[in-house]
Parts: sequence; C-alpha cells; structure tokens
Amino acid sequence: MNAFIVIAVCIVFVYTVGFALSLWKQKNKIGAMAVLFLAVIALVLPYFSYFQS
Amino acid sequence: MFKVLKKLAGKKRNKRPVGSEDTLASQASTKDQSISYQIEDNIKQVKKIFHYPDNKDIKLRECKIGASEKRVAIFFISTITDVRTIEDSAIGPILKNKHPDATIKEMIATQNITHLSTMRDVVQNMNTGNAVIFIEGETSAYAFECANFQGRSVEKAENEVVIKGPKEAFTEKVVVNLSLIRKRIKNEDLMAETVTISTRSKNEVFILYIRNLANEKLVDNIKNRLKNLDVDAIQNLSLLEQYIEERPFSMFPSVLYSERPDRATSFLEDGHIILLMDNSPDSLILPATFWSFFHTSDDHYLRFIFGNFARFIRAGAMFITIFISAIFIAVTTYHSEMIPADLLLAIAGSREKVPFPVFFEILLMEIAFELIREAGLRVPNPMGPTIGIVGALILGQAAVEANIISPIVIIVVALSGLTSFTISDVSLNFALRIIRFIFIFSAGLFGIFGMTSFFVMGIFYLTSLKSFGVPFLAPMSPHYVASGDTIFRRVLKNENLRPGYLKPKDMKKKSDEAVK
Amino acid sequence: MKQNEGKIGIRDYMAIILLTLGSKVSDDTPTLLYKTAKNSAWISMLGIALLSLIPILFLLKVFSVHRNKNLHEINLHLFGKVMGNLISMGVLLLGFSSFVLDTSVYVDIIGSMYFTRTPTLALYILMLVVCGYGAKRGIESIGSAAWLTLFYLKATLFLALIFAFTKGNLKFIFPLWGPGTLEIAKTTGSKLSIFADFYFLGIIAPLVSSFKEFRKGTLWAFAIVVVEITAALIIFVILFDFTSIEVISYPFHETILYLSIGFLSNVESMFLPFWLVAAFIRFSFYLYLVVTLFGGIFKIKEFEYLVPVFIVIVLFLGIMPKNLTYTLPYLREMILGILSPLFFILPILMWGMAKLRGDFKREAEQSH
Amino acid sequence: MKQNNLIKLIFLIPFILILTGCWDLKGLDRQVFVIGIGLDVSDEKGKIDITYLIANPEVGTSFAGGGTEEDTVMTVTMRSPDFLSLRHSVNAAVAREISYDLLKVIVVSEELAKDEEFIRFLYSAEKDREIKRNTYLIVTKEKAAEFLSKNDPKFLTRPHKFYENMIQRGIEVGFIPNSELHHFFRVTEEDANLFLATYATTNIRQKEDEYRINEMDALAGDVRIEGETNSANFLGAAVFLEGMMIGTLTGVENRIVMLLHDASSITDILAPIPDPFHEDYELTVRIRKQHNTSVEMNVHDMPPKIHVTLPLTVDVLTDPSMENPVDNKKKVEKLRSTMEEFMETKIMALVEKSQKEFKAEPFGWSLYARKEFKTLKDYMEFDWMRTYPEMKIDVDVEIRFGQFGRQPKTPSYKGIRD
Repeated sequence: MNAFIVIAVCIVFVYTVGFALSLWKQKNKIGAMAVLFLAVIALVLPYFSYFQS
Repeated sequence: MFKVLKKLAGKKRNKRPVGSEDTLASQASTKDQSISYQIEDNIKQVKKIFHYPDNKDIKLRECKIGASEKRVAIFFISTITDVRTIEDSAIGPILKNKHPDATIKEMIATQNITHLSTMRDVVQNMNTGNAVIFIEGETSAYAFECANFQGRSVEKAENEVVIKGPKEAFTEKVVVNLSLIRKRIKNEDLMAETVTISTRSKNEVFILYIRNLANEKLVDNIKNRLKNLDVDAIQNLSLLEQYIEERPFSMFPSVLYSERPDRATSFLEDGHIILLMDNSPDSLILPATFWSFFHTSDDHYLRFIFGNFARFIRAGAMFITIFISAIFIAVTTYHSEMIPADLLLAIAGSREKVPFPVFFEILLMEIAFELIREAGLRVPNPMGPTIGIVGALILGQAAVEANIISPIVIIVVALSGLTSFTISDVSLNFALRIIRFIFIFSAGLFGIFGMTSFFVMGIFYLTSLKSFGVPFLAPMSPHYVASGDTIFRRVLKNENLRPGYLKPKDMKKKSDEAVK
Repeated sequence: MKQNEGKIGIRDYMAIILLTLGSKVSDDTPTLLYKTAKNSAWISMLGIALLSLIPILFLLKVFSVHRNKNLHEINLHLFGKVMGNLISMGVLLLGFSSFVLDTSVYVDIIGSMYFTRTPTLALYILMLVVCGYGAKRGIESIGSAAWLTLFYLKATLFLALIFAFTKGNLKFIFPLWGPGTLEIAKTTGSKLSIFADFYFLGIIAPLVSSFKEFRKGTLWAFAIVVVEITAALIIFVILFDFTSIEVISYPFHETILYLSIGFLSNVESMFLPFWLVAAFIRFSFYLYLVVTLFGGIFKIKEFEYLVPVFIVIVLFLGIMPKNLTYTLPYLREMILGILSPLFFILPILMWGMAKLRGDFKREAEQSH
Repeated sequence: MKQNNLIKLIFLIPFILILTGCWDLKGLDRQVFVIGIGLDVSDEKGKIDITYLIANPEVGTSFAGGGTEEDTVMTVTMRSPDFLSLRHSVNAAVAREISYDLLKVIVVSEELAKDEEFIRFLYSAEKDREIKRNTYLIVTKEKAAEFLSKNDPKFLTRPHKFYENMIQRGIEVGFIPNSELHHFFRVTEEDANLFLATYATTNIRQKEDEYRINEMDALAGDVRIEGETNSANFLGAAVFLEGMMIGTLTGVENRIVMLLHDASSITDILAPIPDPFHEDYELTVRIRKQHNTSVEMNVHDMPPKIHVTLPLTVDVLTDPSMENPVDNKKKVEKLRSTMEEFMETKIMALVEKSQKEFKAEPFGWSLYARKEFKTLKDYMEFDWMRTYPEMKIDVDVEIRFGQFGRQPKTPSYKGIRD
C-alpha cells in the first residue's frame, strides 16, 4: 500500500512538473512557478500527514 | 511528463506503414492515357489493363457497323452485366445498321449513353458493370448502362424485429436500398450523393440527406471526413463505421446501424444523414444519440401507452442487466443488512454448502452465460436453440445439484442474461454486457461505494461524449428543443419538432393545422 | 440551439446549485446549527437565508454589469491588480480549505457509518479520483451529470424525509424559540457562510448561457434550497427531539438508519448510492471551481492538467486532522466563522467599488 | 488532448484495481445472525452476562442439496463489559463471525433493568453502527438467558419471524408498548417522561389460584392460557424512568396509555367491558381513536391543570343481555354514560398511579406543555418532572357510537325464552 502511494505521488509530481515546464515555455513564468510550488507541496505533504502518523 | 507522453503517443501514430511500395501507382499510370485514334491500340490497352484473356469474365466483342463498315469493339465484364441488354440494344442494332452516317448514339437503344475520353473512365465504367464501345477512328469511347450485380432480393428484417409495421429490410444492393428509401420519401430534395472512399477497391458511399432539412455544416463535415479517408478498401458499412467514428476506444457506439429502411427514413426526416453502401444490408445513421440506440421502431408503431410500456420495460431491463449481478454481490458481501430477514437467511442457508465466494460464483456463471451465448451464435442454425437449452437448463440445474452454485445465483445470472436481450442494438448490447462485468468487479471490490464511483464516472463520461458534434445524451442533457422522445415518447401529435441538436433548417415537423 | 460550446444552460446550472447546496442537509451542517440553535435551528436557517439574500443580490447586481467576466476578473477590474489578486487568492484559500474539510467530513461519514473497516485513505482516494475525473471533464459534463441525476437524488431524499416525517412527532419543535432569540441570532450570524457557495458560483458566471438565466437560476435555486434545508431541519428535530439531535453527528444518516420502508427493515444502503452520487458531483464541482480559480489567478488556460496535483494535496491534507470526529467540527466551525463576515461584506464592497467606478452608469447609458 | 485523456484513463485503472482491499467484505456464509441479545446481571461489577440468540439459516430452506436436521436456534452466554467486544470473544465457541444484521430484540432481565448501572450498558448499543435504532427492548421477569433459551415458538421456525410478528401484533392490539430503542434514547434524554418497554416472560405460573382468568388486566405470566402454545407471554409494560425500571403496567393499563398517547400507532382495540344492563355479562366493544386527544393545559396556575378530552368511537359488537340498545335512545344514553364512567375511572386510576407511584407520566403530555413556553430555558425552569405529581388532571372520555355489529338487532332474550 505504502509503496503504491509513493509511486502514485511521484507520478503525479512528474506529471505536474512536466506541465509546469510547458507553461514556462509558453512564457507564463508566474503560472509555472505556482504549479511547481503545488507539485513540491504534493511531493512533501504525504511525508508529514501520512507517513508520520 | 504529459509532454513526453504526448510525444510518445504521437510517435506511435505517425509511424509509416512498412513496405508501402505502391503497386497502385503503376496501376494508375497505365490508366492515365487518353483514348487513341487507332482502335487497335485501344483494344490492346484495355486487354492489358484487364489481363484479357487470363481474366475469364472479361468479354470482348468485335464487329463492324452494318453500313459504314467501321470496326467496333465492345468490352464488358460478363458476370456483372446483363448480357441480354448488350445483345439486344447494342450488338444487334450495330450489325443491322443501314445508314452510313448514323452516330453511335443513334444506333444504340439503351436509356443512356455516355461519352468517355480517358482510359481511366473506361476502366471505371467497366468495373461498375457498364459496357464500353470503341469505334474505329474516334478518340472517344462510349459507355451504356447494363449493370446487373447479383444479390438477394428484399427480405424480412432479422435483427430489428417489429410486431407492427413494415417488415422489409435493406439488402446488399445499394440501388435496391435507395429505392426502398425513395419509396418512402417522394421528394426531389432527398439527395443521394456519392463519394468514393477507397483507392483500390473504389468503394462508393451514398450520402443521403434531405436538402432543405439537414444542416449543411453537418453534411459538409461528414463529406469531408469521408473524402479524407485514405484506405485501400472498405468493404461495407460496418467497417466504414469504425473508420469514421471519433473515439475508436469508446465503449459506446457513436453511429447507429440499422437494417430497417423505415427507421432510416424517419431519421432522414428528422434531419439526420444516412450512409448507404453496396454490400451492406443496412444503413449508417449519424449523428446518433444514446436514445436512438435505446429506441426501436416498434415504440412508435405501437400506440402511445403500449409503446411507452415497452420503453419502460426496456429501461428496467437495461438497469437490471447492468446492475443486478453487481448489486447481488455488493449486497451479499458488503451490505447484508439491507436484505429482508427471510431472504437473508435463505441466501445464507443456501450458501453453506457452496465452495466459492459470491463474487467468484457470479463471475463463473456470467462467463458461462456469455460462453453459451457466443456458442449459440456461432453454431450452425438448427443447433442453436438446442445449445441454449442444454447450456442454460442442464448446466444450471446440474451445478445447483452438485452444490457448486447456489440456486439464487442462477436466478440472478439468468435474469441479467435474459434482460440483456431486450436491447436490440448490437453495439449497445455489447457495451452493456461489458459494463456489467466492470460493475461486477467494482461491486466485488468496494460494494455499493465502488459501484457508485464507477457509475458516476460513467455518467461523466457519457455526458462528455459527442457524436459528430452532438452530445451523446442530447436532448435530455444538455437540453435542446426537441420532440421529447427520450426515455418515454409523447403522443405522436405532440412530437412536432425536429431535434434541435442537429440544428435543422426547419424545426417544425408539422404545421399547426395538421395537428388539429 | 442556444447552447454554445462550453456553456451551460439554466437547468444544468440550477441542478448544480441544488446538488451542491442541497446536499448540505446530509452532512454535518445541521449538527452545527443544532449545536447552538437547538430545536429552533430551522428558524435560524430562515434567518440565514434572509440575511444571505443581501450579499447575493448585491453580487447579482455587480455581475449584471460585467456579464462576460468571472469572479476573479471582476475582482481585478474593481480592486486593481494587486488587491484583486490578493482577494482572489484569499477566496481561493478559503474555498480550498472548506473543500478539504468537506471531503474529509464525507469520507468520515462513509467510513464511520457504512464502511467501518475500510481504511480512510482508500475511501478517500477512490472518492477523489472520481471527483478528479469529473472535474477534468469540465463544467458542461458536471452540469449535465447533475441535471441527469437531480431528479432521482431529490426524489430519494424527499422519500427519506417523508418517511421520517411520518415517524416523527410534530410537537417536538416546541418551544418554538428554543434557546432564545439571542442564541438564534448568534447562530444566524456565525453560520451565514452556509450559503457562501453562492459567492464561489461567480467563478462560473460567464459560463452560464446568459446573465438572465444566471440570475433566474441563482434566485430560484436559492429559494428551493432554503425550503429544502429548512424542511430537513424541522424533520430531524421532530424525529429525534432537541436533546438527542445534539449528540447525533450526522442526522441524515441516523435518520435513514432508523427508517424502515415496508418489508425492507434496513434501507440505509439503498439511500447510500444516491447520496454518494450527489457527493461525487458536488465535489467534482468544487474541485473544478478551485482549479479554475487557481488557473484564473495564474493565467493558466489548460487548468485541467492541475487536477491530479490538487487531488494529491487535498487527499493528504484531508487525512491529516487526527481524531476526525473531534477536530473536524471544530475546524469546520472555524472556517464557517471566517467565511461568514467575508461572505456578507465582500459583495457589498464589490458593489460599492463598482458604484464608485461608475460601472452602473455606463450600463444605464448603454441600455438607453 | 484526446490522447491525454486516454492516458489518464489508463492511469486510473490501476488506481482502482490496486487500491482494492475488500476490507469490509463479509461472506454471508461466514456469518451467523444474532436475532436477540439478552442482558443479565453478573456478580462482577462493570460486567454483564450477555446471551446471544443465534438463528440457524439452514432451517426452513429446502434445497436440492438436501435439508438438515439441525436446531433452529442456539444460545450462547458470556460475561463481557459490553456487547461490542463480545462479538469477538464469543468466537471461542461459535465458528463464524457474529452479525447483528437481523437483530430484532434486546432482552433485559428485570433485575438488570432495575439496576442503576443498566443505562451504561445499553448506551453502548447506540455506538454500534450495526445495532439499529428500531431494535425492540424487552424486559423479562426471569433472567434474559433463561427467557431466550426457554422460549420455543410454535409454527414459526424462524426465530426472527416469531419476535417480529409477536411484537408487531402486540403493539397493534395494544398489549405491549412500542419499545424501540430510538424511543428509549429519546425519552431518556428528554428526561420528562416515562418510557414503556415490552414485558415478557416464559415463567408462567403453575399454581391454579394465581392465574387471572381471561382478562388482560395482568402482566405476562399471569394469564391462563391452556393448550400447547408458545412458551412465552408478551403482555404489559415495564416502566422506565431516567433509564431505570421502576415498575410495571398491565396489559389494560398499557392500552390506556396508548389510547391517550397521540404518537402511538394503535388502530383499534377489542375489549370486554361490563354490560350496563346485566351485571353478569360483559359487552365486547371495538374502541377506535379517530381524532387526536385534545389536551388543554394551564401551566401558569399553581398547581398546573391539565384537562384531557379523549374522543373515541365505540362499536358495540355483542349484546349478551339481549337488550337491543340500538332501538332505544335512553338505552344508548345509558350505555354511553356507563361506558364513559367506566373508562374515566380506569384512566384516572392509572393517572393517579403515575402521579403517586412513578412520579412521571407516560402519556406524552409534556409535549403539550412545551407549546406553552417560548424558550427551552423557560421550559427547563418549569421542570415538568417535578411539577407533574402535583398537577390537577382530569380526563374526559367522549364516546361516539359507531356500528352495533354486523346485525344490529338481536331478538329479545325474553322473546326466545317464551
């Protein structure tokens, strides 16, 4: 179960970073930063909320 | 990430077909010549193109015009022509000709005769069953119609049976099909345009629509889509359907397939577009909505209440066929409290000696049922019913007696199988049967929660589906002005509007006076 | 005919409101009201409705002059770039947190009432995946789905309430004024944000086929929802009485647990799927709103690609509050408490700004 | 875009498949169904003896696989702090998982019901999701375990059917109160009323002279019923105040309570009452309540006053004295006045009993009092429970005659005997 969650989160992370990159290429730098920020939160959050409890 | 995926997906698509060295090109080049002044050259050329005399049914008749003594050569393919017409209206008059100045048009006694100037036209005419005449000293050839393809005569509809109403069905001859439709719409605005869709076999599709009803954009859209097809051969409509639909992986069909001319006609009159083709005993109706798959012609032929009763039964059957097995699993394994006490004890009692869990039991029986069904379909005709009886009755009974399957499961599976037959449309029928299995899985995994999740996803999917720009569930949602013929139909007099989602040129089906 | 690409009609729009707000009767909203207003919760509900009408009308007024702008664009227009973005961001933050809390309440309901042994995480993931799928399909699809299922969902809710009504005793609503008018007024003030969703609806305002339909749909749906919630609040009281209702955390589910219809003695699993469908559509819509607003603020046009990342964030925020049953109501109340004054003041502020900028005058000139 | 959706879908499939756990899955054949739970006092503090009445699903089914000769039910008793943990501990003796899906009754012995601690144990029922609020509460004279094991219903082999039908019918005719747990919790939490629970026993008195004969003004176990029938009686009510049993009501008293209480679903009562024309005989009447009881209340007086009017429709079904009251207006009037008087005295006796003995009322009158107050605070200050014993209550029965049997007239007795 845990392994699965880690993999799923990673996939979503990569997916979102990809999206952020394409935004960057479209010259939407603020948007790209915001999306990247979200992606990082998504990657870090499980650590605090799920795996620590 | 998604970019990479996109690229990957794109790459797969753009792969060039291997070994595409085209013999078609060389075939085309020989045809591109014009017709020569010398009849010898022409005869040689045609003989070469058709590989005469290896090709056994290519016939050549050479003779001289009775009066002017000019050489004449008549080419035709004997298996697809009416030889009698050629003899009586062409060869006979030519031989018996008395006026040296008479042109070929004056000699031949068929309904029409066309003037051909290239070898390409010659080949095409011969392929469609016409006879071609070459005359000494002329740079053009003449073709006259004498096609006679073999085929069935008009027979009864087999898949879409009705109790009341016409029984005739489309046949494999497109001319006959067209005539069946023309018989119903005696209007000069009924257009029957053709588009050649394949490069090698030269299959032709008839696009039928009523000019002052159907939306032009829609017609153009479909024509373009047909013209843009780049394939060697599309034998019939069932294959064409798969070429033109938007979502090839979708569970739900987006084109309606009907073998009934009356049904096709009623769609034409609503502003839909019909495709007809040789070799297909049916028609393609587009755009199609979910409701057109759910309806049958009988619903409208029967009186208001009876028709709606049939619809009600069918809607119930649809619900049962999708859900009952899944509900049984969900309820017995996750939500046993909702079963009435006596039934619960009965089920529990009958399950005591059964070796498998409910989920597996249902799955086993459903698969068995599908097996019987498939076997019954493929078995030669006289044995079909026997298979059904043997399979369903004996197998079920024996399974219960051997304590392998509990009797209630047999009831459930039989019910879900039986009800699936009420949906007559083949595509929807398959869709429902497959969806049933998905529901069975989701029920086995998460009970009612899983089923509901999948159901909601299905609803989202259905609502986002479109068939040639028309939402799949229109006019129910999104709402359109229409005759209101969805789950239930209205009284015929009140169904006086054409479906708004087709954006027809004339919304009103009947004038108000007619209603009164 | 009228429908353009990407727009929804009045039916779909109303169906969405009826589902998102109407399903509040089946979560813990009634409990929050009962907590302070006791058996007079329904009176405080009417008060909330009356009071909510003010910001809603102001909001409609503002939207009437900016027909093709959504909430965020209006904010930008009215408050300038910096303030507008800040306000939108605040709205997004509040909307997002109430979305997280709402989903975790629902998952808690499913987990504690129906699937006691299934891990919360699994339920949560499944629910969010479905909602994410819905949000990705877009507003048209959500609207259509809402309209298609609306009738059945409301019919079953109605059925449940009717049966509960026959089982209850109408005299339990007395004493009429419950804990006293002061308490009722306090409840009204602090729980005003039950209808804050109407503010968020501004995000999809330009997606409704015409402003006329938007206004008509909003007001009608508002009226229906108020009647529905009030009726439900009365019915829960007459079934459980004011003492029990305070201890019950999810009155709707307790009601369907208690009901028996004919030969079926336990019907809760029969109502469950309908309730779930409503929940799925509701959260699909919320997720769509959140993602759209985010996309609007950061000028991301293809915002549907953000759905997965939002799912992950919501999921792990949602499972964070430990001891769900204790912390959730507390958090919920806090959010409602923050939202209430905002919901009341913001629309008025927007109207005032519009007035100052002379937007209404221009409108009047245009119409002449 | 389209391609991407497809990819998304492919992503979703493993999501659903891998996530599945079947955590809540329970095979039907791996459960046993508890029909009744019995609660008894144990000598250990904080614990009670709990008895499960478990149904055998195989009984009563006829399948090709061959029937069985197993018992219909089994009972298991164990000591436990509550009936949640017991579900697992009982698996030491029972092979399958315990399910409360078919739970119909919770049986409590009188001894435990009278214990102050009782409420603690019962409230754990509200916590368990599987115990529905429409489970019935039954109080037994003997130990609950004894009741459950001794009870041997005739004809109804499925035990849940027996309890269901017995209670349903009992409530319909008014012999036992509707004692759903829902009402128990509600009344106990409201803290103003008496809660009535079904009273039952298998402990039927054996001595001849202690029987009451042919009358329902008795408690379960006191009625003479001969022949081979069910070994349990369900009659009368156990009275609970603040979650503790404080007394009993007989069958007739229970009927009166149900007649007076608006919320009860009693439809009609067939009952014998004394014949005003002839001492030796009793008339059988059908009493129906067609309108709600009207209760007028004056709470501001000291002591508060309650005036209750009970509108009844009475069908006189027999006429043993053969006096033919239908014909004669005077006789009808006499019938009416004696009947009203008879009922009023019966009712007043019960009201007095409730005021003196129980010091609380089971009639639901506190609900009428609520209307008189504006806020909950006022109502709480009034303190219904404390005020009730001092109240001045009078009950007025208003009788309307309905039918007089299928054939209204009988030939006069004298005429036949001539």
